Amino acid sequence: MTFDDLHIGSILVSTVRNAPVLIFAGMAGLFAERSGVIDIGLEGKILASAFVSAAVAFATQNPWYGVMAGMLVSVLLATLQAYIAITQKGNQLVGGIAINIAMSGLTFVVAQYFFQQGGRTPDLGSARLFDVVLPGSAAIEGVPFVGWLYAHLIGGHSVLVYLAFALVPLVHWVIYHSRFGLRLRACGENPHAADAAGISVERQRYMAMLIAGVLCSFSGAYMSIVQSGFFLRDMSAGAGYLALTAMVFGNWRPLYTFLGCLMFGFFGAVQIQIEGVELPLVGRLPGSMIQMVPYVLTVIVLAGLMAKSVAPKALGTPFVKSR
Amino acid sequence: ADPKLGIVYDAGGKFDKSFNQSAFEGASRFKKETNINFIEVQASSDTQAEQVLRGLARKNLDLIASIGFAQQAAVQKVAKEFPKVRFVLIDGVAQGPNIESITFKEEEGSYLAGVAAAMASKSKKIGFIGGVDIPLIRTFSCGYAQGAKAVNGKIDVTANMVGTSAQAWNDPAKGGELARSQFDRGVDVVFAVAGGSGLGTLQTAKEKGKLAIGVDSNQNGLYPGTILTSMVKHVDMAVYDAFMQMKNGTWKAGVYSKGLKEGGVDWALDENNRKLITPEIEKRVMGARKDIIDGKVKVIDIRSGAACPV
Amino acid sequence: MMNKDLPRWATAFVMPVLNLLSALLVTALVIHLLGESPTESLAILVNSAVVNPEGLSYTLFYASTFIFTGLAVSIAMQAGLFNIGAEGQMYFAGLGLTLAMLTFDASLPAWLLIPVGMLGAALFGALWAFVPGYLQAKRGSHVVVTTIMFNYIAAALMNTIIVKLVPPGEQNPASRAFAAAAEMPRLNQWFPILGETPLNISFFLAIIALVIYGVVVSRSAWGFKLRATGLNKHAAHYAGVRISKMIIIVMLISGALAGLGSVNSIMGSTHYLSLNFVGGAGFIGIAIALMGRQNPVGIFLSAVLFGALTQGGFDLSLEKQNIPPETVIMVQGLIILFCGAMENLYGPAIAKVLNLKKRG
Amino acid sequence: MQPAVEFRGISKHFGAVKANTDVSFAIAKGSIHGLVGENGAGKSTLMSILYGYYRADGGEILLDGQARRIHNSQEAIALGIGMVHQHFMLVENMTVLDNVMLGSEGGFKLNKNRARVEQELRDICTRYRLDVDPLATIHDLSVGAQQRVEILKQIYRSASILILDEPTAVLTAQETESLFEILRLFKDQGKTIILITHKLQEILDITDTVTVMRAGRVIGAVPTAGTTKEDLANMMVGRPIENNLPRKPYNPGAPVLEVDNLQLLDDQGVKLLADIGFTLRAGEIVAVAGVSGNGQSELMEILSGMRLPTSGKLQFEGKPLPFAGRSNPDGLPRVFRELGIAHVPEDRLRDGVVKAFSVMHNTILGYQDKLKNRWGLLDFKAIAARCADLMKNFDVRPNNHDLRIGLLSGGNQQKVVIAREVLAQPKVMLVGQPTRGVDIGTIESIHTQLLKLRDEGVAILLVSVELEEVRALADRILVMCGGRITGELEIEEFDTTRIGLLMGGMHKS
Ligand SMILES: Nc1ncnc2c1ncn2[C@@H]1O[C@H](COP(=O)(O)OP(=O)(O)OP(=O)(O)O)[C@@H](O)[C@H]1O
Ligand SMILES: Nc1ncnc2c1ncn2[C@@H]1O[C@H](COP(=O)(O)OP(=O)(O)OP(=O)(O)O)[C@@H](O)[C@H]1O
Ligand SMILES: [Mg+2]
Ligand SMILES: [Mg+2]
Repeated sequence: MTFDDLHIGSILVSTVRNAPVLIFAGMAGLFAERSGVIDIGLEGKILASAFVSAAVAFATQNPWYGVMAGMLVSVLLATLQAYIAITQKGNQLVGGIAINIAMSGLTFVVAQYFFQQGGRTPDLGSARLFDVVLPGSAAIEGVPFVGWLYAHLIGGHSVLVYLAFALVPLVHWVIYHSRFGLRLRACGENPHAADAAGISVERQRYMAMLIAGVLCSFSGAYMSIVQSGFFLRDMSAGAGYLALTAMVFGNWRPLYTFLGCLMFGFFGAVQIQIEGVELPLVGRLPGSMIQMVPYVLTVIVLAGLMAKSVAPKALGTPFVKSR
Repeated sequence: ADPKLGIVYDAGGKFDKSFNQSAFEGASRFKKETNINFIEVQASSDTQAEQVLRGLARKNLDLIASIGFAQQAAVQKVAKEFPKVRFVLIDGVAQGPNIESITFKEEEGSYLAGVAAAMASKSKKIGFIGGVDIPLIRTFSCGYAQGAKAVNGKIDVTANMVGTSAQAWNDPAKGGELARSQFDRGVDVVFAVAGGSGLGTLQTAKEKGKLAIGVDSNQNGLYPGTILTSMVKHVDMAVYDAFMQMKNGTWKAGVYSKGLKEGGVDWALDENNRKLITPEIEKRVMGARKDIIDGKVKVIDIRSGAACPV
Repeated sequence: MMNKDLPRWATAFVMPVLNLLSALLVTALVIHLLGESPTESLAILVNSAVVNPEGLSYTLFYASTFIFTGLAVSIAMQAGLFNIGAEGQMYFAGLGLTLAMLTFDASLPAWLLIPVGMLGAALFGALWAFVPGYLQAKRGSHVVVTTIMFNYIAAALMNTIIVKLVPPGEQNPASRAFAAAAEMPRLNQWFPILGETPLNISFFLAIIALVIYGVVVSRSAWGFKLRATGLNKHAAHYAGVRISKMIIIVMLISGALAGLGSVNSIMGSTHYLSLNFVGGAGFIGIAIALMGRQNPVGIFLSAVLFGALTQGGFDLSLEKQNIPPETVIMVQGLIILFCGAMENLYGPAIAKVLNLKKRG
Repeated sequence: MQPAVEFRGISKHFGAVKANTDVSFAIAKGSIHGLVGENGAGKSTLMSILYGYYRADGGEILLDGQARRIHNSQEAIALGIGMVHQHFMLVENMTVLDNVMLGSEGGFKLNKNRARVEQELRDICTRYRLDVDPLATIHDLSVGAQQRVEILKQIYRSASILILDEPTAVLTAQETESLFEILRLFKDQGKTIILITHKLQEILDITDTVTVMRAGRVIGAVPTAGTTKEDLANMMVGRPIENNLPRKPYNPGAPVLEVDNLQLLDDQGVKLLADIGFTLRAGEIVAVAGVSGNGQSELMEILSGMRLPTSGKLQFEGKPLPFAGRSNPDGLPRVFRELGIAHVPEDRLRDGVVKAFSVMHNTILGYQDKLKNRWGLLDFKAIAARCADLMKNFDVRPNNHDLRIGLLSGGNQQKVVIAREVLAQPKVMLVGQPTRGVDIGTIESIHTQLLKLRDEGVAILLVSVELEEVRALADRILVMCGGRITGELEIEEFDTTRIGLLMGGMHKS
């Protein structure tokens, strides 16, 4: 196997294209969990917003309406989660899992009811969000490396991809350098301290959940109206759990979470490339063995890094005023 | 009186863009033509398959079509319990005086797809995207490769699988991603055998201006102009025929393996891909088709235990 | 906190019933929108899942698997570990069981085959949980992450292996069927009224497992240490618990329990190992552990409820063409939502009603 | 003049518990007002009502003569009320600066204000002689320093009414003195201060007036000048408190625990303990005095098996303690406990109890393996009986063993822990901060228990930052500073100034 066989360029582009689903959801989870609310319901929110985005984009033939509708639904679900976690002081894991399961069923039922295509929406056709072609791409295309870099790695993606990448420094700034972030972290770490400092823990957590809802919706919208061009039942395929994994992996910090998301995207792309290729030592692995590459690598990285993850201290515990 | 008919889909469900859906279409055509209704159910697990078959058999149905190899064991068992009820098993083999088992020579149809792909490819690199690495999918992939190599021994065939779980059939994003990656490696024709995930592949081919080959039903019309052809597997016909025979009283038990000759599989040529199929391609494919039907070319079926020759 | 003021009958009976009704109400709405009659649907569901003996038998069959996966998740939760990997553990355990059967089903008698199969399943299930447990204990790798990863790895590995077990000439990605001796004795031998259903002695094994779990967790010294570890690691260390050993052992037990779930699914029903035979039972185990509060009675009730939904929902979609089978998944979600996550929804209202009465 | 704060008929109940009943009293502006009472008397509840945490069931609060409804802490802060809570309200993984800014950031962008606030904090620190680095992270700070951060927060926010709920529970005498310096400064600035404490000497030292509460009611409100410790104690507990508890003459037995050349390095190689050596004999109480954070906690952890030393010779009854060949302390506390070393941990909520367990379950924590039968099962009937006995003998209130221990007051939790360890009939008893946050009545009973144990021949190692407590209990005193033993004295040589010097690191000459 030579270096060329690996198609590094293709791997990188694929990494960039795959990462947004995880980045949006990962950042969503970050807001929720930094405020002290476990968000295992990312999966359900992604799925619901993927469906609604696609359905509305199809009905209106305008992808942006789709994105907005998806956002609305995702925010509604996040509010429900918040109501459970904050107002009802219920079990946050149960709430999240309930939403995941319910959405898996509901999206199918509704999609089937409206479109009669087996839980699928019709093809969005021109109502998809198309890739941005950077000006001058065609001209520079031929130049070795630089052309590829400009036209394919940096350019040639959907707006949502740029939004995802732009989000990372923004989230970092908000979490660490804004008043909102300071209060957010305090609520996740020691809500009693925040409360004593005159901060409404409940309000802060609600806001965090709303933001999580908004961010998560992009994940779903990206999936259905950018990547696929339609909605398919259960198309989130575990992305929510993977995003959560990236976040834990990243120790609840935006930049590291981002790296975790890229890592999954990267390993996934590597896995595609080495399928059917003669590998040194092991030779040609069956496709199904290759499928486990990203996950095995993740475990190795995790065990090797001695990633003693430190979750926000108050994560998962409803805030009750007396101690 | 009209026969009482039933159809049992497997976990993929009747809209799986694959054999279940095809079966549904066949049954629907029958219904439209004869106005005879049928009961349809989905069995989500092997345990449920047995349960539902028994349930339908108790209702004294005349014929039950069981779609998918997952129901093989259940059909075998329930058919014995209800000798008066007849069963059609699609994609699997069960023995009994009241069972008709129909399998398809997917390798033959895929061979034609391989020939067409090899002819249409400019880069001489073609791709295959399967749902899950199971014998059925490997049969497609191996037949495809055999056809392509028959055209050009040096042609490069890249194969990828979407995943390993049931989700692999419903992951269009991954189906698309695999296609992109293959295109990046120079592939310009890709054959998608991955249910719902394959839709992502077809879509991406359209976007990237490459060619794709559909599967199971005629998918040429999905993206006219970019779908080179479809490897059709006539589950619909099998179900339609079985229902029709039941109605006409000509139904017979037995084990049937349907290839090109029996009209079980074929390639699709219609107005949607007419422009893509040049006379040379058409000639070559039709030639191969004839050779297989005549027995001059023998396409290896890896399910018989043979290794894939290419 | 308000519930403390409520009488026991209200919290233990009235509130759960109200919650269940709420979930059903939402479901009724959806069914109505789908154009079917909610009352008829409910009747079908109840009849098929509990009234009809054959249906009940199926309900309990599914519940048997769910009890095992629910126990698996619960025991880990007692130690403060969130084992999301029951799905993969049960899947991999199916391999252990199958290898044992393929090796011995021709040579061993039935009364030995069953324990051997159970052992194979428990061993492989435990093995699959061992690595995440070990990494958590020794390397501090988050068990949530590693068990999720191990689910994916199990899926890939099992796919590779099962394909190799397919007898030549077969289409179905499944092993050969086991000899009849390797079938779990079915209860319909003794209770013919149950009909041709796969309910088998696994159900009793599940009940025994529940009892053992209950006794060990709440009555034994080890269970005491287990719970102490889950509630306060520092205090557990102070009390002399070897925390890393505890984590590893609990994960082994958890994996073994999940593994035993496969005995019911395979030896009790299909008699062969097939692709994706777990079908989400491991994930349902999470819901059951959470809803059942890791309490044996709670686990039992939730498992039966989910078994009933699986069975009843299946019949419902069979009878009502407008209701797709996926509706059941939605109902499951709604029930978890109302009965598990928002269990206190009606607490304040009930308190108000009771107060009014007291005053009036 | 208008009182700064006036409570009028405040009542508050939690379920069946009447935490406050018709509480009325007034606090003059610019005064320091003491609030004393037993654990659970309702002091914290009353203050929480003032700070907007809880809503009173009845009654009203007047600030500067005006009736105010305070719904939450935000409103309290806006009204100029500041509170230093019984348990620190700090976010551990944030810096001092961020903790101070939390809630009063002065704009959406933090960075814009960070530098300004940092400077302001440094100024405050100089002005009030507070030794705090604004950029330090809280979890790196000693409890004393954390306490100073709480004060810093209040100064920064310039609260005009300051509530301090047991601020001195974790402070050394010196730290307490410097806190009081600041309080006096505040008073001079015209601020009003409410001080809750269990240490009556402090009431006498600094307050102008004092209110005594018992069982949710005000028992008396008097000017400090006209009262004595005895009077206050009498009002609080309803009986006189014995200061000099009876004890047998000092007559130590054989050495039980010998420590020689003990060293402990942390992961970064920093010395936490160096050259520790001493001998503990049967029937004596050796007290380890020192400012907290100078290695006492680590010493206790090593001796109880919760932590491994880096090196050193430790002998128990002439045989080495089983550290050899271990790479981690997993399970070691159990081995030590079986040898006869009991341990009352300093941080009872973290180490000593499982809050979610009932009192009964907590009475077997650590001894679960000794009590199991051959099936590995615990006989909870017998354990309940044992627990009932224990609760009676040690006067644990409320006398209900099914209650979650987290719902007990700190003092009662402490009684349970001590009772549990005493019941094990140990040879050595390690006791860390046994009376932190505990009221005088309970202190008396805990001290009585410890002395009884000593008289029965148990060797007791006591870590305490309270010199009062050391004086009351110890036969010998070790003083620690910077991880070393800086001095050793017999109880006859007890001298606060000298001990103070040793605690500050002045070596024995
Ligand atoms: N959140 C709560 N829920 C229920 N009861 C409470 C709560 N907080 C306090 N109590 C009850 O109120 C009473 C008074 O408690 P409070 O905390 O005010 O006592 P305290 O005087 O501050 O005691 P200490 O000296 O131990 O700090 C207690 O007996 C307790 O039972
Ligand atoms: N959530 C609660 N529910 C019921 N009672 C409570 C609760 N929180 C505290 N209490 C009661 O409040 C009383 C005093 O509580 P507080 O927290 O002031 O204890 P404390 O003795 O000061 O303990 P610490 O050592 O932690 O300072 C106790 O009697 C305790 O039973
Ligand atoms: Mg208090
Ligand atoms: Mg106190």
